[in-house]
Amino acid sequence: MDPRLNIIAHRLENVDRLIAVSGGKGGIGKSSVASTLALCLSKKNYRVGLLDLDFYGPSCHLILGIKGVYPEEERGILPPQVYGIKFMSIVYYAKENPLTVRGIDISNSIIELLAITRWEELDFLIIDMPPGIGDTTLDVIRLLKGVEFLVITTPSKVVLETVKKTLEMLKEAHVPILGVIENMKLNNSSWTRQEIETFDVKYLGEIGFDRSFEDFVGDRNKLLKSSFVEDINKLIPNLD
Amino acid sequence: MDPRLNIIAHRLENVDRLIAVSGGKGGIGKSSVASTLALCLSKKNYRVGLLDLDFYGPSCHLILGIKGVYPEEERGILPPQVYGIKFMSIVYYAKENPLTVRGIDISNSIIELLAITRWEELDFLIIDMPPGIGDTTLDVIRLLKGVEFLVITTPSKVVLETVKKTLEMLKEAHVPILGVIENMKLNNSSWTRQEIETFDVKYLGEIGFDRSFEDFVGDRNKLLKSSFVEDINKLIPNLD
Amino acid sequence: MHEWALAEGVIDTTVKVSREKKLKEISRVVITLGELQQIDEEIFKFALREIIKPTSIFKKTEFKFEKEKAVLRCKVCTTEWEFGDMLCGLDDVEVESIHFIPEMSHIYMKCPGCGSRDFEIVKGRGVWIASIEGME
Amino acid sequence: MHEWALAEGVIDTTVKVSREKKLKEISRVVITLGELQQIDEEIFKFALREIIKPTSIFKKTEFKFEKEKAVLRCKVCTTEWEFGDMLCGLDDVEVESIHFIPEMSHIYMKCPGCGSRDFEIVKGRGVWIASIEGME
Ligand SMILES: Nc1ncnc2c1ncn2[C@@H]1O[C@H](COP(=O)(O)OP(=O)(O)O)[C@@H](O)[C@H]1O
Ligand SMILES: Nc1ncnc2c1ncn2[C@@H]1O[C@H](COP(=O)(O)OP(=O)(O)O)[C@@H](O)[C@H]1O
Ligand SMILES: [Mg+2]
Ligand SMILES: [Mg+2]
Ligand SMILES: [Mg+2]
Ligand SMILES: [Mg+2]
Ligand code: NI
Ligand code: NI
Ligand SMILES: [Zn+2]
Ligand SMILES: [Zn+2]
Repeated sequence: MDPRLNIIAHRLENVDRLIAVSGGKGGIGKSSVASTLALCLSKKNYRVGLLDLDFYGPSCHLILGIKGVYPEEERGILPPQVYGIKFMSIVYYAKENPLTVRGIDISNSIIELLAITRWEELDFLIIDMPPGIGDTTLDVIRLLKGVEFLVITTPSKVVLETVKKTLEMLKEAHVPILGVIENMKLNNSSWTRQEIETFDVKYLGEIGFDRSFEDFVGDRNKLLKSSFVEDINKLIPNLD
Repeated sequence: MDPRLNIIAHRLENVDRLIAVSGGKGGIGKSSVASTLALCLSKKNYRVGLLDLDFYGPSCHLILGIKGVYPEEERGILPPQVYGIKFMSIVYYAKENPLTVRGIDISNSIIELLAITRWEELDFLIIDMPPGIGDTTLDVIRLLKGVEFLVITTPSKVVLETVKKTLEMLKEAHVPILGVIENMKLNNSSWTRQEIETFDVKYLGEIGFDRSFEDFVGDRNKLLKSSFVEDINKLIPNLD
Repeated sequence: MHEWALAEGVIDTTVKVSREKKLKEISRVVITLGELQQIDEEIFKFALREIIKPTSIFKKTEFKFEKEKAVLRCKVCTTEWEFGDMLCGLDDVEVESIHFIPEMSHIYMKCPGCGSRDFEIVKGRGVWIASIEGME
Repeated sequence: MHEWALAEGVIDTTVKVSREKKLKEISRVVITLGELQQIDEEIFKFALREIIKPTSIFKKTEFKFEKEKAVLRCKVCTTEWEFGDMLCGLDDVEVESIHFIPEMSHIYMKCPGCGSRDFEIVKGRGVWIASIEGME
């Protein structure tokens, strides 16, 4: 018997809301939204955790400019608090190295991390998901009871086709879907909104394409003044 | 003993060049480049195959507008030829459904597909890779002897950080890297080129951000007139 | 007749093993046919016979087939079930997809305990070489 | 002392099993400690004792530990090797990363046969409950 599976629910029992930022597709802004959302919620004085589960391409620490911190070891591990956010990422252990592992190892690493991390009391735990709907998505669904999915898309047809697969999969598994955010919006087309609504999923709103977003990456103070953050702040009331 | 592993090399013995279009990161244009590259090579009268190995988000059929075809069953399976391209994708079997499977199942599906697909004589087999460096990447490296990697990146810092991990992993495994293409270029910054060259990897050139690319998706004739195709054609001589 | 391609895999692997072990004759190859892939034993035997024709090490080879029931186990609720019990619920196109790529079963089947598609193929997936015997 | 968190997992799982099987007393729990994770048996035992204090079903429980060597197998060339043989080549930071997340071994180890990092952890990964015995 695996002693880890059973303890995971206890580790999260004092977390009010678990939000997995997903979409199935890569490069749609999952990490940008997850990181910025955590930052904005923390600014609003919520108790926030951020868990980066993209083990092949961890990005949250890059976007928020987090470095030089490491979890404390105390009856498990305590995520360091940065900008008011309890931050957990595989980079603590993998450093800058590529993780040359298969799905089964990803799954085992996630289970280990969830079993030993003590989040304590949180209003929100934001989980940055990798692309795909493989081991990480399946483990989050089976192990994190009560998790809600926040799905990101872009105005692209190619992207939406994959995002739809994720929505279908989540609906079929009866996983709560908070709704869909349309990121990198360049014009006023309502095509994505219509497509999403025929899916009977809530369209939460949009985030404009922010040409200067990349310049703000790694600098929390600049990020906080970006139009990206402005857009995220407008969306937060829709998350209820 | 697995009877499939040993036959894969024979299935590919008459394929001159195996090119895996990769990058580790999602949404950087791997599928766009792979599909368009196959199209351009076929236009130049090369014998070309295109294998979509992104099983969670197969996209090549969407980009090229391929539908209504299915492999023929003859001592294995023969990929249908579309626009002169022998095209193989999991969509023949999964249809429009999400594939709710783990890495081990992805690995087994890929091995099966490689074992039964008869490519016959080809000058190029272009392989569209999924994001990440997990099961698919590891299987392509271990099973497709002689495979060369064509790595895509964008001008983004966040993207390059993950792409670098892929480059490191490939170099360390002594897998030939054809070079790096910088996609979605918006300005003239030479930052990416410099970063790539410090890595001792060839910078093959750039593809501009093509605002109308999405309008051409699914329409081969329009695609062929796009600036994206123009840029790809300029890069082809660098692939030698 | 995509069975042919897998039969080639069996022959090819056997030839490779015969070289490694310096076997001059192959007396027996035991092949497991996992239920999930729904391989036709007669077609498979026919393909094997056709493929080996020119190769001398197979002159006296017996090909023995063992069928293995397909067992699936749910990763969420640990329920185990057999593919055979579900087969009647699948249409021809679905069975054919699974015949080509057994993992496609995840699209067309769910755990009978909890409805999840997150299950493992414990055994009975497809074609497997259980053993190769021969003389030096 | 991150061992504590895993010890909680053992106790929690045992309590769950005792409820499911309606056990009033747990007589023995056999715990496998896989070599890869480098768990300190004394620390683990201490943590177990501390955690169970208030719980009556553990009054007479014997915790038995079994160490399991870590075996790795290369997916490329099938070479098998033991973690122990490589341990001396690793520095403290590397061993600590593996101690927290055993899969980090893929970063710090390669197949001794072919140099690949594409290997499986066949056994000896980490903490595992081999058996739970008790009385109704
Ligand atoms: N609204 C936006 N405007 C401009 N660039 C964006 C926006 N959202 C994301 N990006 C950029 O897109 C790329 C992918 O974003 P990322 O958050 O890493 O996506 P994912 O996590 O889905 O792979 C990054 O280069 C990021 O800077
Ligand atoms: N050069 C480009 N100009 C404009 N859009 C592009 C360009 N390359 C790719 N895209 C768009 O970017 C998105 C991701 O491309 P895709 O090829 O699916 O990436 P990947 O396969 O790496 O996930 C798609 O919406 C595609 O239309
Ligand atoms: Mg609460
Ligand atoms: Mg990301
Ligand atoms: Mg040739
Ligand atoms: Mg793609
Ligand atoms: Ni067939
Ligand atoms: Ni410890
Ligand atoms: Zn189930
Ligand atoms: Zn090896």
